Amino acid sequence: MIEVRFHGRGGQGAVTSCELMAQAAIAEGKYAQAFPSFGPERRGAPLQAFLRISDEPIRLREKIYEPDIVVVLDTALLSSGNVKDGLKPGGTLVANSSKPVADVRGECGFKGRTAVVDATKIAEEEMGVPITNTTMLGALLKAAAVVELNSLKAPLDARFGKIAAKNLKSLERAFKETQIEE
Amino acid sequence: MADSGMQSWKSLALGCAMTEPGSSKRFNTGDWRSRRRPVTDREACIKCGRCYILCPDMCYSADPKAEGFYNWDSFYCKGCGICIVECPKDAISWQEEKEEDKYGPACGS
Amino acid sequence: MNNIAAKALENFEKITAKKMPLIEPLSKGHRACQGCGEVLAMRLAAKAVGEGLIAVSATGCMEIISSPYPQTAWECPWIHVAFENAAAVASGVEAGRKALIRKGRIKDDGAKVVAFAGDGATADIGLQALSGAMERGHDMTYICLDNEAYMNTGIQRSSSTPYGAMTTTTPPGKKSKGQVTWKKNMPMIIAAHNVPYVATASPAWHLDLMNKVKKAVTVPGPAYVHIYAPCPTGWRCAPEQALQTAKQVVECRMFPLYEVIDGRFVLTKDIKKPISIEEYFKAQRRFRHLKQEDFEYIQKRVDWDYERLLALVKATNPEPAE
Amino acid sequence: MGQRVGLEVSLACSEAAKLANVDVIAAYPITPQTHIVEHLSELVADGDLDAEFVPVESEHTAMSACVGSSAAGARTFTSTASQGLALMHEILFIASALRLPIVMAVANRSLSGPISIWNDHSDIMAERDIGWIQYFAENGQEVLDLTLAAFKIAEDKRVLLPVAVNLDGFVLTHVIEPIEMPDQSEVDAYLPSFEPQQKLDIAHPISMGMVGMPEVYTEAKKACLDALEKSYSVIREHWDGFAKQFGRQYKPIESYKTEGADVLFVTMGSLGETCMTAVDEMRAQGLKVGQVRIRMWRPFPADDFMAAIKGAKSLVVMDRALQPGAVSGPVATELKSLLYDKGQSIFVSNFVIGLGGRDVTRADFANMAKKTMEAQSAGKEIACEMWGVKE
Repeated sequence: MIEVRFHGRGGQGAVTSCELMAQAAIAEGKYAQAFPSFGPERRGAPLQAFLRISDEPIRLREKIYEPDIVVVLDTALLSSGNVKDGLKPGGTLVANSSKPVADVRGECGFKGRTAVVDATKIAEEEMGVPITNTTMLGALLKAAAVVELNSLKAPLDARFGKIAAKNLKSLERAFKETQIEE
Repeated sequence: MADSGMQSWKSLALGCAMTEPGSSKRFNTGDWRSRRRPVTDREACIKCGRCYILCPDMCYSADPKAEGFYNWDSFYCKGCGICIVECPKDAISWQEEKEEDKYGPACGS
Repeated sequence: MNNIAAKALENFEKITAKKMPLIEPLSKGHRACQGCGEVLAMRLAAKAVGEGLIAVSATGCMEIISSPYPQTAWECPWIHVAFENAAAVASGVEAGRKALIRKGRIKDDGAKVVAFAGDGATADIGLQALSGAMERGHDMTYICLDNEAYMNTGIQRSSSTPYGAMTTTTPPGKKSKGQVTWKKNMPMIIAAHNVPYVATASPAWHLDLMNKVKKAVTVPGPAYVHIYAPCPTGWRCAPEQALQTAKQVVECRMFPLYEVIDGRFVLTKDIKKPISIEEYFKAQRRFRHLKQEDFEYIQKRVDWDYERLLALVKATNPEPAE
Repeated sequence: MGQRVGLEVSLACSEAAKLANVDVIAAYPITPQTHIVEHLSELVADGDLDAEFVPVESEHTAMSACVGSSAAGARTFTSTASQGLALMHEILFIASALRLPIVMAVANRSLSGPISIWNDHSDIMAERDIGWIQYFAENGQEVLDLTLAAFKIAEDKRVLLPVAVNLDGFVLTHVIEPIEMPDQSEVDAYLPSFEPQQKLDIAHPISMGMVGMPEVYTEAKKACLDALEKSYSVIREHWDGFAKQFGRQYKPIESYKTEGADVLFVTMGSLGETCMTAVDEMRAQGLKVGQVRIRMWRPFPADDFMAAIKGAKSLVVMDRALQPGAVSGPVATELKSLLYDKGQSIFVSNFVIGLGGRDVTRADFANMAKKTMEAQSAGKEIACEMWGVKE
């Protein structure tokens, strides 16, 4: 089983990222779970969202305390300290930042495997909005082939209809441009 | 390390009341802002105080060192932009902001 | 008709830009969304009441964002009990203090009991408690912060949601146009209780809002202030435009500003040349699905309501005898 | 010493609130409680009681207004019954969570459907978990006494919890009987004025009713639970104090002819006295029966109960409310779980009796005792039998 924790802010679509990934995994015949950190989310307030994907039925209702992967949608959250909490040894940090990997590691005090992409820039160029939830899925897939990239097509279409294509393009670009350092 | 309590039940006030009024002042909402902050051009400012009275987060306070002008508080501003729209002289405008600058102390314009 | 309010307001001292209270009963660090017009309206109202405010909140956005333990944004005494009983709790606080003062157990510190509630808590689930408190004549003020839907639970329709508006429980679809009922007219319902002071206000005219709240707490007995509270998150509009929306709703006559003083209707702003409904709807995605015939129906209905208000103003302010 | 008067029990309850010099009464009429609030409004109207009488528009508002006035620091009283208590349900939990010492008299009446204005305990049994101190009066004098004591207990700094005083609808509320009416001076000696530990005061602002985030809700509940558990000793203390002041002693569990008894009836509320008379008659016929009465219901006095039933071979437990789909009635369930904890395998029969105003007579008690003994010797159980159902 792989456990992924997303960090974002109210209104940035972190929960949607989880849901799309879960739907893709389920479509591949796997078992999956996607859920937000329950609470009075407010637009702009930091929040977490959780994703579990497994080949076996998942009988766990806990939050994710020791993720395999942490995905940080909002650059500002990197320095707020808790994004790397509980990351399993050998786990990967996937971050949206315009800075090189070394700076990102410095900002959040993490020395392990790190994947970085400037998702905000890509999202604005491809979709005209700085919403990075689908773009960052490209970085996640680059960091770990959790699901097939094209398994995300159907969930994206179902969720975004006409603008699904732009989201997919932004996602694919992030996949290419993501830098990973062990 | 499941969720644990933030304080001993014996230390709670009666009925879990909060006996320190305005304790939210310690909570930083400034980090909700992303990438830009409002900055006032004091040349254009006519000291009308609309930014002070119309800010939902009370980020503007009278500048003790400059009568009639207002200081902006980085610790609370969520970057909504109401002050920019409501300033009659368009004296307030967005300014790009790097992450590390956000946590500076409350600063003047 | 008696003149309780008129007498109490004889030498009313207006709040002005120059004479602005510095007190902030609602403090910084609350967790309202970026550009929340409701928290601004509540801040202004609390500021207008000033020193002696005892606040009673109903469950809702304003209660949640101002009191996640251990962070309270309230500098004044504050209590929240449940969703539908802000008016009932406030009436209890008022009765308790009244007895204690009369029995010399506490001194009359001039405190003002003010209830704050959203539109759902006021027009739907809490209407009965509000009607009871108003009818019983408690010396309290009830402020409805109307963001036109249940925002705390994620934008569900309330009886205060405007006709045609999209909410998560009135989604436009092949078979539906969004909200299919007309906005419940709370100020009129409360005025029908013969309450000495009723008023409507919008944060776009912040001094008018503050003075109406100050009048409400000045008038002895029950008072009601219905405040338009823009919600960028719920109405899908840009945060920085919150107060422009609060201006346009008045300028298109959908939310007229007026007072009812001892039953006399007093228009605060007579909108002679209103902007169109479409103009007001334009910036808000919650109205984007509406068509031309919807605008016409809404425009007709808004005009009819406004004419009725003007008629009430005329009827309750007889021409001075020749 | 007070003087002895003939008075309807409802009015004795109102007189207790008057003697306690309450500051606010917020109440809504409901049979069979109405006389309590009517009399209070007269006392206020005639100036015999200086209080704010708030004629609310519903019981939900009655309890909400009581929360408001108690939070403002005023001594607060209300009373209700049946559907009214049910309508208060949501706010009852919040009153105890906010640690507000409200005193409420509940004129016990069955819950609808079908609607019934008559007496049983289904209303209060539906409110077992509200976190209030709850106890039962069995006659008019006890109603007055226990209402007075309720203010003393509720407002004690070690407690600061609301108290529900239960009195059976009609069977007590509408009965004229002798009442020893204490002098105001005696009451003032026993019951000081209410000095709230915290209240809504612009000189010392506090926030009450904050959002219980996951990091604090458990601890907030523990604090209330601890207060309710610890209130047991404070209740004893103030009941003993009451005895010193007024000469009438109340105990968490009351016993009657339990020495040498094999079979013990367990009753709550006004059934107690009829049952005592039935015990007298059975004892006269040489039957070894006795009776235990549960006065303090919440917090449940486990040790007192275990001590009271020592030596008995079987318990005949009266329930006056149903617990549909459960193993047995609410009181029997409570007692059996206690007995299990104490490793006691005493035989327990459970009868649900006197629902919706149906009378319970001495003959019923005799038959239930007989049936219990027969079942016990035949090795059969009576987990929960509805008594007197017309087949």
